[in-house]
Amino acid sequence: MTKNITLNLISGRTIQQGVAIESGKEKPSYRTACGIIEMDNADLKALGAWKNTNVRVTSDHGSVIVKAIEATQGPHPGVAFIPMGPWANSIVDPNTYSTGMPTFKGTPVKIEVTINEPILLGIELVQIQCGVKVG
Amino acid sequence: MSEYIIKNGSVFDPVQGIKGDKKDIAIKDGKIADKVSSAAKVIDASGKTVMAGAVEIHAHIAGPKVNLGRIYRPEDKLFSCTPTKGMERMGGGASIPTTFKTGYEYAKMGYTTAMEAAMPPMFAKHVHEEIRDTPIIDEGAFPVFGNNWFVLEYLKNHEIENTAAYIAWLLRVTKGYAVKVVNPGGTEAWAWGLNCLSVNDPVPYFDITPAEIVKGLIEANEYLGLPHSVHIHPNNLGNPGCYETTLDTLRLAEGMKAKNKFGRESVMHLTHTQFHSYKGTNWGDFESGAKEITDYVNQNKNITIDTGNVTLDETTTMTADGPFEHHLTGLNHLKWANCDVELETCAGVVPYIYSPNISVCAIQWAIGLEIPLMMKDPMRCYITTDHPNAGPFTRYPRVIKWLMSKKARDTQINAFKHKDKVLSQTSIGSLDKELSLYELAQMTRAGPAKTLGLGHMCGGLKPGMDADVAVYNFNPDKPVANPDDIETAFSRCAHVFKSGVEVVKHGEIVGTGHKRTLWVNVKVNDNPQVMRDINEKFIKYYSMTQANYEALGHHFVPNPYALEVDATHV
Amino acid sequence: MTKTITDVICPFCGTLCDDIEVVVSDDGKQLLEVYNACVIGSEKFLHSQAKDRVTKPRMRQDDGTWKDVSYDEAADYTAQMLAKAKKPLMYGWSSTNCEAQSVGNEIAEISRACCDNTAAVCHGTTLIAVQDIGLPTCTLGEVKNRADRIIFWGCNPAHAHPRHMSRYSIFPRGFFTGKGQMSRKMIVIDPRVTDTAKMADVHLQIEQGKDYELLNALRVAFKGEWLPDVVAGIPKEKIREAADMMKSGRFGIIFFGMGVTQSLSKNHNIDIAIAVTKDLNEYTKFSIMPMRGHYNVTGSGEVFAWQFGFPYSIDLTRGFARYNPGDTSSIDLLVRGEVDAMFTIGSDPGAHFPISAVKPIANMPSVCIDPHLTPTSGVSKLHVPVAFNGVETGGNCYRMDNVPIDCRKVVEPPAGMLTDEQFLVMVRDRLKKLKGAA
Amino acid sequence: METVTITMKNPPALYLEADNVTPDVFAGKTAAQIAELHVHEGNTTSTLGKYFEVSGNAGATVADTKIVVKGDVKKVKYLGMKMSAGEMVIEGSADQYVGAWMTGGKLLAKGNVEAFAATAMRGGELIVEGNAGNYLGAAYRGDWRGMSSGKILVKGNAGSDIGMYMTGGEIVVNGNVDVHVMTHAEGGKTVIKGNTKSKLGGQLVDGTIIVFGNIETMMPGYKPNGEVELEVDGVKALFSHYIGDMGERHKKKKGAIVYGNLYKKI
Repeated sequence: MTKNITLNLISGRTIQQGVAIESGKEKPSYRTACGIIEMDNADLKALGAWKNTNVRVTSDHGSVIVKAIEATQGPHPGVAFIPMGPWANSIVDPNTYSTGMPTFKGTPVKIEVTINEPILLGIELVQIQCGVKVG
Repeated sequence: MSEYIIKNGSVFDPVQGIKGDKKDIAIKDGKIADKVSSAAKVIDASGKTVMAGAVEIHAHIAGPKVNLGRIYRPEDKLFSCTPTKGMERMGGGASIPTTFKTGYEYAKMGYTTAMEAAMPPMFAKHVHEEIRDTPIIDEGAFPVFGNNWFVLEYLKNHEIENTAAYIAWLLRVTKGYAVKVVNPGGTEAWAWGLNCLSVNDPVPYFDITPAEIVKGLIEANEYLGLPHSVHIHPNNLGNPGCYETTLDTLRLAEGMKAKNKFGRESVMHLTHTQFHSYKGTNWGDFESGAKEITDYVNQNKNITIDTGNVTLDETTTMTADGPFEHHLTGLNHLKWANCDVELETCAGVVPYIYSPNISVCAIQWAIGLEIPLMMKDPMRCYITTDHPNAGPFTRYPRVIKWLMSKKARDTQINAFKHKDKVLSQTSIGSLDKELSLYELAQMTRAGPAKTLGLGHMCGGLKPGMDADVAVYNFNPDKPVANPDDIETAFSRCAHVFKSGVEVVKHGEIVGTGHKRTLWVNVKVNDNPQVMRDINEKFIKYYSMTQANYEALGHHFVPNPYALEVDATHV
Repeated sequence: MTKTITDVICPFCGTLCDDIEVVVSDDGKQLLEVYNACVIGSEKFLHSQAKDRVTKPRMRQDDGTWKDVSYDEAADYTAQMLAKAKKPLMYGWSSTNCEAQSVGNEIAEISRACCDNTAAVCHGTTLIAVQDIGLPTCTLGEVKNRADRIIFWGCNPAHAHPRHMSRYSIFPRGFFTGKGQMSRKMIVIDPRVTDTAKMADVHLQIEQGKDYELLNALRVAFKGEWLPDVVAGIPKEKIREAADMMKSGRFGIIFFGMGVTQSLSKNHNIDIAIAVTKDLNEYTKFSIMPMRGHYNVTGSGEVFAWQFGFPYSIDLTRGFARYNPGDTSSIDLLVRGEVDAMFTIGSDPGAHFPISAVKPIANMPSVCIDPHLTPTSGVSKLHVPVAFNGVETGGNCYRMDNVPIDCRKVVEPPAGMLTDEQFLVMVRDRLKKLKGAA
Repeated sequence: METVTITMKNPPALYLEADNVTPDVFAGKTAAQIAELHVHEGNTTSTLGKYFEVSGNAGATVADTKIVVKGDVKKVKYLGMKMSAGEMVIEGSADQYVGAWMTGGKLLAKGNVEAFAATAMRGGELIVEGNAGNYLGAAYRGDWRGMSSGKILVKGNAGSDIGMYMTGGEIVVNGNVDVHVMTHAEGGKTVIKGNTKSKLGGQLVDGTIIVFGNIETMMPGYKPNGEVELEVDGVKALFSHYIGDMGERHKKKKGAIVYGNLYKKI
């Protein structure tokens, strides 16, 4: 059985995300900025993952491949961070509690190492999940 | 443009002294004319009342605090939104209607000009965007000056010329209409959580008093010769005993004379007088000070007032008197919004329910009616609800009913839970006066137009004036069977013309007219010091650049009408 | 020769910096350099110059390829889609100007659509809270001139509003704050040690999702009442210390962001933060301000409010305006299957909605009006590229503190490209004909 | 009492707004007249009869009218909205706003109801045999006048934000509830027989919350105040008593501060 770890996922802005969305969401730089998960060193260790390893992040709401990197704004053991974007939104809790606002912060996720699975580009990630043919 | 002739109506026009005579009113090229050709469309007004379009001198109908009211009160619109209908866009809102509804409602009641009473200069673009989206009625907006850092610094040293140059600059960049003063000094004090409750309370840091601010602004206003006088909401609004502060404020105008080419005679306009006419020391012994205030105003011809009538509705209070709104939320515990505006002003918003079952509210209602009934010169007293503070402007027909019918007032008094208290704390029960239609026309047309410096344009039916005309389904020759008929008649006009265009027919919107934004363009001598001060304040203290401050262009003021003032003579 | 344009407004975030300088070519067609902007703002200006930019409307084909169409054809498709739909959703509006928003509202009114802006996934819950309890706030210049207590709650301006701290909140020297940063105490509440938190005098590293409890504890601390030993992971002594620090200032402000609007309790987090602010006004002067994201999301709320009476999540289907997030809000409408056509402008729900709210978009008639290629354009049937607002066209916008600032046009758009407003006017006029309106 | 039965025969493609389905609107009408009443699907308006089979005539008065709603009405909103008297039975599950703004009468939903049921209820009785959604018995957005009177019984679970801005009346939930109970309330009582999560009684000015099961996280504004024996719904038990919200304003009665009360069964 693959080793996995359960963390509390939050998403949010980063300056790299801001630059990337303005330079083009079709570009690999968007993936570099947002197709990542920031994890605390202790959690990386517990998972047995090296820095910059591809991982699968799974919640009750979906699953996505991103690159695990060391927390840039830590320490925050128990908390994982994916910059806002389609990667995070593949797995966040859409429950709005009838307020209109999904629960973008505070989704329990399971993380497991998947070194060989590719991280998709932003637009194709959404297209594939929506069943739209990638042009 | 179409010609019209409104035939056989009972005409009430204080400008020409017409008191209900059967007269024909001719409309040509957007103006009232002596005569029109035989091609003119005939409007039969027999058995109807004809007046000039009404002029609203003080209402909060456009801008940031009004919209904050809309944003934060969805419940004000619950089950009250109306669909697109004919020419009308969707509308909604009871105490703070949407811009479209605001324009339609005013027009349907025969109003053709309205003044937004408090424009935060930094938000001028917002005010103008809303004015643009308020159909039909001509509108102007009063920028607030009473807590502005430039004004405080200049007037600390009594620099009238510099104050005047700054006023001229600000009116130009904000496309403003007049000098508005709200709780002078008190709103700046509120930026530190403090207030100025008397005209002599020092303003923190600025080393000036409200009295000095008000006097200095009147001097600067007359130095420039602006169309409107200084328009003031004094310190200490809404507190028992506040009438003394009001009298202190009114006395600041003593000996001052109006200087302008617009025919205005007053130097100070006291707004929503009802809120400033309270005697007593607390809410328990609260009583009317309407007699004291109107006695003073009756004797001093350089002062005009508006009423601020309480309409006994659930409404939304909003004012640049920030500390007052904070005080109010402490009393009724309803949601409190406040916005302090850098270097300039502040605004607060709190919902309020004027319940007929609460004695204070009922007394406020009585005071609002005592004031116009006690005023000897209707040309110096104008009907307002300080919309939406004392009630929504859509209640004007009801206020008119109360003013025109003692019977209607008595019916309301008898319906109060604390009727005895109303009768003991006010003199409303002993006032028999019933307003005539001529007096109504003075209080809602000729009077406010004159005080706004618009007497040459609107508020009357003299040939050459703008063809703003309202025809009411009200026959002055017949006795009023039921006072409610007055309210019905003034709620929905038979016809309304705005600048010669028919905008309302049988109570429905049939045209959107030729809406204008009124503003005052003052030429002053070059004043390098003031220009340098403005430049410095933007560099050091404003959060936006000077180049981005001005409300410029078609988007904000698509159809401007500037009243030109030349103050370079001095 | 090049030309320098000053006082340019940055169309990225709600900070709406208006001191940008842009160097353009003599013919006004090329944007060469950008000064004073943050790295994101610079990128926004410079990316408009990208050579690979899409300049023509395109229809997505079944095989995933795109076919260029004219603006006329695009407007026809859009108008017909809106005319046919029983309940179209018109979403976005936050990255366009108030002029375009106004035309959009006319379209929504004629087609009886649901209209919503990006507050839906940003500060919509703030608006709900403001509706419940009010909002004591101020303009950003007040903060610069007076504030000596700055609280950043669940926001990270170092990343999301990069020039906020230097222009308004932490560093500037104002009228009563001559010592700049030295005059101010900074408190940050965040579950991570963010780059903003690293600068703070006090950082409360709160347990995620427990903001409501911590804010409640602060209110209790103001009153000196009993507190449990630890609240939201913070010891009570530290809570009392923070409470005292807030009370002891002369002018304080709480800035808050999506850390609270999007976490459990949502509107209630803001509601009680506003209650905290209201409480503090019994001791000193305090304000609170949402860190609005898109540069004109605030403007969209303003225009909606004065035209329809509500700031977002408006349902016009019955011919009059209704509002109730949870029912009329975009995410709920999409996830619940309430709408049958999707019109997106000036935003990217494809990237910023949970995937379960994006999937329905791909399965209904859809139009995406956006200068960029985005996940939304990628799943929409029609993509209409337009000029960059704030770069290639001007127009009024509202800063996070509701201050209106008129954006500037600095360069010409590529030949033949329309602005949002121009395209919307085409759609509106067609729709009027289809619906037989005047 | 006369009974009108409406049975869904053509479910809507989107959602249906049926605010005319109330005893108030039906009263005095024949089945044929009722079938002509308006319903709305998106921006289209059509008749009740297009979607429902209508049988039986209404009573002469509202109080004499009973409505039975049959078939799949999971995508029908506003059933029983603003009803003031009479009776209504929804045989299955319904969408949002069931009994919203109701002022009287008896409304029974045998299945589940979605969010905003009994919004700003002023009287009458709502019984939900299944689960209720969020904002049960809560105020409309921006309004400080929530449920003021009447009774709500949910036999299953309820969602978040129940009883927000409640000022009176009673809500009983036999199952569990989600976050936020009686936020901002100034009166009224909520009884939860199952478990609760967190944020109970936040910003509560006055009112009573009684919990039989767990409270995952207690609000820090609730101060322990000993133990009391209470009788709730005929069950006598020992409860821990808390007063709060200590951070919120409270009214005074005879000089003493009146706090809200939270009881948790021991």
